[in-house]
Amino acid sequence: MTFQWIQIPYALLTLFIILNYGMLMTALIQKIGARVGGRYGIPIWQNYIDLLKNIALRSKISHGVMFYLGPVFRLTGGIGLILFVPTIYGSVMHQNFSFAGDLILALYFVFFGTLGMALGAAESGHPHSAIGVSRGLSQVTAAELPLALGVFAISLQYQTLNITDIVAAQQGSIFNWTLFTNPLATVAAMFAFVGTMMRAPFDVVLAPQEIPIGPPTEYHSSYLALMQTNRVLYPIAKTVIYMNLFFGGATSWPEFFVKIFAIYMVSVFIGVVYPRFRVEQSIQFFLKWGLPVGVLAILMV
Amino acid sequence: MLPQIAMATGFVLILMGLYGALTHRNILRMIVGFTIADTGVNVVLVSVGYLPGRTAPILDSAVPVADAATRIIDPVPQALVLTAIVIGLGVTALMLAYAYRLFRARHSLDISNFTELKW
Amino acid sequence: MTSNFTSRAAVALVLLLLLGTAFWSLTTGYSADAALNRTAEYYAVNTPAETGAQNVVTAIIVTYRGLDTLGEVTVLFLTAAIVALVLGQSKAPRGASGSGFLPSGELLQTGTKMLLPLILMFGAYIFVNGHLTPGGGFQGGAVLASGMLLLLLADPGKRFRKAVIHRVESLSGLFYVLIGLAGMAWAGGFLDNRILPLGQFGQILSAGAIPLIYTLIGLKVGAEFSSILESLEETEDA
Amino acid sequence: MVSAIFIIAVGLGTAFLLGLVKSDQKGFAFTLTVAALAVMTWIAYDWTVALSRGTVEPATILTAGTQPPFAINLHIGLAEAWLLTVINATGLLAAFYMRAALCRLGKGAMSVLLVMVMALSGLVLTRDVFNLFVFFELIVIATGGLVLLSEDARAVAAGFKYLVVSQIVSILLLIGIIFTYHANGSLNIDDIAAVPFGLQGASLAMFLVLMALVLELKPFPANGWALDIYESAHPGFSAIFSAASGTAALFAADKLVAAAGPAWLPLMTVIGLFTFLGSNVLALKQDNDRRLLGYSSVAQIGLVFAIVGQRDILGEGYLFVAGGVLITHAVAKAGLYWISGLVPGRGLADWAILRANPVLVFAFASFVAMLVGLPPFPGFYAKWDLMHALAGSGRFWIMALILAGALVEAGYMFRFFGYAIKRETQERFPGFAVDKVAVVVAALAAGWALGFVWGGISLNPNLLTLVPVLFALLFIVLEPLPAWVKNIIAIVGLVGWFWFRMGNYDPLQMIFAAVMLVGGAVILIASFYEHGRRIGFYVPTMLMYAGLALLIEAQTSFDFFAAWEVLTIGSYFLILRGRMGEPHALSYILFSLGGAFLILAGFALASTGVQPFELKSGLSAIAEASVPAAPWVFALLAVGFMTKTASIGLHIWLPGAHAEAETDVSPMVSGILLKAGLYGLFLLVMTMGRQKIGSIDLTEVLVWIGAISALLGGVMAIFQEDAKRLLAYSSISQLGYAVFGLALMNHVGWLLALMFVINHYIYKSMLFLAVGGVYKRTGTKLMYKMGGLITLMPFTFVSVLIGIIAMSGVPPLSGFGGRWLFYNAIMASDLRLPMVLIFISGPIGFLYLFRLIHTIFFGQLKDEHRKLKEAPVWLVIPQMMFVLALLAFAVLPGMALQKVDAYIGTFFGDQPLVWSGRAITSTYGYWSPVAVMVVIGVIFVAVLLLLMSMGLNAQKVKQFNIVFSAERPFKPQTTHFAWNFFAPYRKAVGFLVMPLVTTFWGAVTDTLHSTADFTRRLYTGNGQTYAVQVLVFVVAVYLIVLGGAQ
Amino acid sequence: MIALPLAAVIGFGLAAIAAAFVALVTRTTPVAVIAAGLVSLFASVIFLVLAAPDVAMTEAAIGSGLTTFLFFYVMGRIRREGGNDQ
Repeated sequence: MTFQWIQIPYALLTLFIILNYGMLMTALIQKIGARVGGRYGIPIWQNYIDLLKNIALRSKISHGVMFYLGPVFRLTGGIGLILFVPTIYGSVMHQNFSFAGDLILALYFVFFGTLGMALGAAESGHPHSAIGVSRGLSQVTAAELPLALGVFAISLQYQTLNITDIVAAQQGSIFNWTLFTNPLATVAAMFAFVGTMMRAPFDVVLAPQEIPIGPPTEYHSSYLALMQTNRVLYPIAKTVIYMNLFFGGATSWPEFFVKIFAIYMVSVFIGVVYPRFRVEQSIQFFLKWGLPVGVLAILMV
Repeated sequence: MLPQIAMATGFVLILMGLYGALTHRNILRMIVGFTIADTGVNVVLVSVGYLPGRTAPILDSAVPVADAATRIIDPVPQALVLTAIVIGLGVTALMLAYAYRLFRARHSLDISNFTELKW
Repeated sequence: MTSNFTSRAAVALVLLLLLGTAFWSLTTGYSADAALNRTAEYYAVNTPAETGAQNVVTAIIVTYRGLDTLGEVTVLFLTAAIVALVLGQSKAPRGASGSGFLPSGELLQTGTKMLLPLILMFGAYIFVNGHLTPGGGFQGGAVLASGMLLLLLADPGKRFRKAVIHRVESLSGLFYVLIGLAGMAWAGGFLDNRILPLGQFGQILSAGAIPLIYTLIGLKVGAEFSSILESLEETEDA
Repeated sequence: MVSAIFIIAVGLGTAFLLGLVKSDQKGFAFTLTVAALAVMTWIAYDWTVALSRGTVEPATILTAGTQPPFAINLHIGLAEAWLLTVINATGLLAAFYMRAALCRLGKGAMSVLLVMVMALSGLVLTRDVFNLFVFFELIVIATGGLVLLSEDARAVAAGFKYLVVSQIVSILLLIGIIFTYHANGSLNIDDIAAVPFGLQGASLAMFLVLMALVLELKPFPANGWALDIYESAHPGFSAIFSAASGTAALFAADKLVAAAGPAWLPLMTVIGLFTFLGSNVLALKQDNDRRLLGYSSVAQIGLVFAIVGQRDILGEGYLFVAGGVLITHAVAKAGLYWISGLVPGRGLADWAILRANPVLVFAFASFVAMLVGLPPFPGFYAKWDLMHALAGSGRFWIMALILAGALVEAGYMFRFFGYAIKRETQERFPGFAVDKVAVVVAALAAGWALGFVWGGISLNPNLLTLVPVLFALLFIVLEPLPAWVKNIIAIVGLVGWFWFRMGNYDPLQMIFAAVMLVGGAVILIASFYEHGRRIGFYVPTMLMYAGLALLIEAQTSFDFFAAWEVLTIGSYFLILRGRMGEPHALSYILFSLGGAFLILAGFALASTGVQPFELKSGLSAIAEASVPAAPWVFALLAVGFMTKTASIGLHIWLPGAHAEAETDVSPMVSGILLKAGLYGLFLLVMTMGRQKIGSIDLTEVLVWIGAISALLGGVMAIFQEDAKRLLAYSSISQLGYAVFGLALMNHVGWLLALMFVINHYIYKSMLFLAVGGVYKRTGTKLMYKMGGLITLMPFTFVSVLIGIIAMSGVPPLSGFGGRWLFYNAIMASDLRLPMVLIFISGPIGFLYLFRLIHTIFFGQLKDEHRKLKEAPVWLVIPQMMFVLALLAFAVLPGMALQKVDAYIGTFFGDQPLVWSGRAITSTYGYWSPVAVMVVIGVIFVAVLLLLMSMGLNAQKVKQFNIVFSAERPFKPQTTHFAWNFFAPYRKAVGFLVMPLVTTFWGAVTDTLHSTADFTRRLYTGNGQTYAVQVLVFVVAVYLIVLGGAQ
Repeated sequence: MIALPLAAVIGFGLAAIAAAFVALVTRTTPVAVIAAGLVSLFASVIFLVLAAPDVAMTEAAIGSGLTTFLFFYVMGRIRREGGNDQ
């Protein structure tokens, strides 16, 4: 796998598709949520409107260089994550830049955006940003743990760290999915998935009620636009990884859309069912439930 | 038999002297104890050199030179004891001088009063 | 007596009893030799020829084990020096002198004057004859010192002898060492008495340097004892 | 040659001669005394030189012209000559030192001194057992006299107690002598030796003789009298009492032990060890300097006596070993007592006054090093040989006890030294008497000279001829120069040595050498910020680097161990320089020495008596031969090395040591020093591979230790408020990773460890320098007191930023390479559970690093910091170099690692990584650093351009321009969220940081201390009690021997 | 029949021990000192019996003579300075 220039337009195409899909899907999910709650909800293109509106805003302040770069880090993280992971199995077009690194690269690159965002928010000097970051980091470190174990388990299972190879191994039948060949690893990973999607019960980090001015609201106008873009890209980028590792990947765009939607809905459902955790509760939750499952997954391989 | 009895006497003196030195709190009495013990040591030493039925190691008319090896007792312990006696006196004198100094320091001769240095 | 004392006594008693068992085994295990051991036999056989001394003990003390004796003399020297140091640092109060247990009376003073020369001569006799008869430098020295003692008892105020004593003390010691070294130069080794002719066995002037050494020892010992006694006697006004 | 008897004759003759000198001619008397002592010393020295060179044969000196045993004879051989030199030189120097006191007391005191020295010489020379007694009594009496030189009124009581005990001793000795004579027919020691005594029958006589001599050695616990003398006597005399008397008494005992026969050796060993351990433990509780030194003296003599007990196995090396310890002790202890005479107060902290004179501090340090047996002093070589001999004969318990005792001794001696360097004293500086200082300096010079001589005699290389060590010592001479000049010389030296030796390094050595030497030079650039002369910095620093340089090139076990000790010493003094460094330096040196002792034990065990062995082949040989000891060797060495890598359990020294160190020292001790342990572990696993004790694979234990260190180090780092402590704990964690990688025992694991060597050096040095710079400016290390410094200290910020990205393993910087290798390594390993811990610790690293950057550079700027400037330029320059290095290493890891990779392949016979172009492919995955960097760079730039295209019109506002709970806050202090930053984490996993390890080690030291405090009540100060103790000792030993013999 | 030397040794030995006992138990120091001197004196007789005239002389002169005097001198000084040497 080496680099060819043609991969750049291909990658951009992937990016374009996912961006639009993300815009629509997140709006759709919001709308579903509203409908379930008996409200009408936003229009399906609402995200586009928000984005354009924010880009168009002219008033803009900066607290400093890192503040300015925060959203850039954030979005780079999201885009990079998408591009380091092959999107559609078997498609030459949508292998993206996965030649640059394997599963490990993807897993660690997750932190790139988080770190940048945290740094940017920190420079705003607002104590609530700091509190948010502190909570977020605390929680995410615990939440990522089962994922790491799950990933390790399946890497052992498939004896590779190459995502494409892992997907390849799951082809043929639905029962070849990791979900069925290694349910423990999948469960463990799903703990992490739920925990890092910033949805209830693990959304105290954003804490819309308790802390009215968290990192997202300190940012505004085009900063916010970048972050919004990331907010639709990033969850999908992550879900792609889960899809590839545990749910057989996708061989075509329709399969991709369906699987992503389905996996994404898992976190939505859980968020509806459970009340919110405090941060230390969620840490303990992951250590108490996620960790043992992960450990079992490793030992069972 | 003779040397054993002398020796036993010496040992008893040593033990008695030591007992005095270890139990009397008066410094002078401790020193007395040591002199008794020293005397006991000397008795033991001399008794070791004694060979029954022989005479003092002086080769005068009574002991012809040629017979010396069969007639005299072992002279070596005697020589040692002479030295030991003098040394004992030296140490005793020194201890007495110390006793006086200690007395001057505290107007007491009780050994248990001189325990500033400890632990 | 306090209970502390009695407990100490008990401990001491037990200890000494244990020590006593060790001594007991030494005593019961002891059997006198039937013959002289080789060291003693050597002395018995060779003393006359090698040292010319009649008194084997003297021969041993002055020559064979001369280094011991030198050390022994040094012990006295040290003691005298230290006693002087100890008492020199803490002089007795003025006016208080004498042993304090014997009154110095007329009788004593007169007696001393008469006895002193005799005592000194007796002492000298003992150490000069050390190689022939029992006795020697130490005993003679002690006798000399007893003369000194008498003198002190009789007249505690007298001080003039101090310098003499010290000179005798030093010179006799020094000569002793020098004779020892002379033995290295002119005879078989340190403190060898054969730097002087052995002479006629049994005579006063025989046995090489033994009489000389014993004389020095006698003087030295006498001086040291006297010095110690004098230091004890000394008072603030000295 | 002048006959040795002239030592006696001159001493005695002069003593007598002094009587003729007039009492008021004190100056003349003193001159005479000194002249006599000088002549005596010269005679002894002359013999020593001649005998050492072999130009004369050992001589027997007859007295009375008669052959032994019929007359007393003396003997002078090499041992005697050495000891005579020590004794007489001590006497000579002590005379100078005590000049005032001697003149005050007059010629009598001078005679006593002369006789004392003479008698000590006689004790050494004589071969006659009764003559021995005579000299003993002379010594006793002379001691009784010299004690009076003290101005301390309590000395009189001490002297009396001494006399009481001596009386008992001489009674025992005389009885013993006479019965020995009876049994043997001779008083000559050689004759007695010809017919060895068993432990039975006639042995009681010999027992008494030996016990008397042993009692003169002040065996624990029958030694209260000796300590009272040490405490109260004139320090000049204490020097004699310790250095000369102890030495002579020991030699006397040795003579008779040799004569008594081998059956007695175990008893002597036990008594010696008991004394060594007991006295050292008791010394822990001493707060009087002289008494402490007294305990140490007693202990050291005990040690030598224990060595005497090993003479059956030491063979030809006996004199080298016993003499090495004995003479070193004599010099050091004399020196210390002489120093104590310069110190006006008697508390340990009063020695702080020495700081007024760097020479004295150097002397103090040297003496402590001598006592503890550190290189380059004779004790070091002796210790080495001794341990090998013990190991060769299977006397492991003795090894263990000696090392334990030595560690305790190191504990209180270094604590003492730490007090002197760091504490304040109430005493006013008195000005040091030049002549007394000169005496101390003479002892100092003697100590170093002895080191040189012993190194020369040793089978092993002489440390004082090794270029790096000499280079380090050169800085002693250079001390008067300004710091910057010395700094240049130091940097040139480091780089030059590296350049010079580069050709000899294999790839592994190359990596370590680059990090340690070149890396060291880079850190030294930061040292330019210091002004003045910076006395006492460069010697230890360069000593540490010398040790490191030697460590890398060590060929034999000895080279390695010596280098290890050298670097330990250097780094100790370096750490001690830190502001609050005292307790941490102490725990550092204790753990390090403990580790060093384990290494020594390991080497000794591995050598099976033949030493030194070629390090690599030797260790592989015993591993291949499956020698039963092999796993134990592995375990000992591994634990030893892990004291330096500060693996969990052995880590408690590290946080304080690193945090309190000076700004440029922290990176040295963290970035560089820790790697020494890693290097050791590398050698260990490379040569010995997997070792098993029972069914436990030791490398698996190491994996666990590494993993736990990585986790707990990280967790503890999270909760630190002190920035440097945070970094320090992070080092524990990072080194845990490295140990883990190493212990995985596969190719990638080792590569991982090596990568950590490089990475950790770079980012930890950088971060420490950055934080140090901030500390310089803000005056605090507490992060919550900082905040918002990003605009004021932009360069520092950049280096911290790059540092934390690199360290947390976020792509694209080099830390990710480590993580990638890590996954590949664990994939190849069978162990699974420890991985879990490592997984947890990964993100945790992210937490504390974020906290570091956040609370220092972000958030609200404090009012008092508004005018801060960027860190000093000399601190920034190396940081920027590190930034560049990190970026370069991120792009081109192959540069450094490819060769090493091939090298490691030779061990495993595999080549799991394929280096094609700029991509690395493993069995499991692949990684293309350049591609990653380019992709991320392009995306980043694109997004940035996008943002900028949406308007460059952002209005710059102050950080404080925020709204907070619908109010504008008015104080930045209340608005900086920094303290207890990860509160939720503490609530959730705080139980992990319970200080169990600290509690454990605390309990160990507390137990020792309370034992000491309880036991020392034995020494009631009552002379009679002491006498009873002496008898109890004799009787107890008698009963034990009796029991043992039946 | 007990030989004369043996009887002498036993007799003087017992005497010495008795004197030593006195020295230990007496309440007054001077008595103790004198008793110790007696011990020496008896010992010197034993030496004579044991064919050691040199030793006997020395013990008599030094052990029982000089030593006793030394004691008395020191005791004298102490007493004069107000001490109670008992």
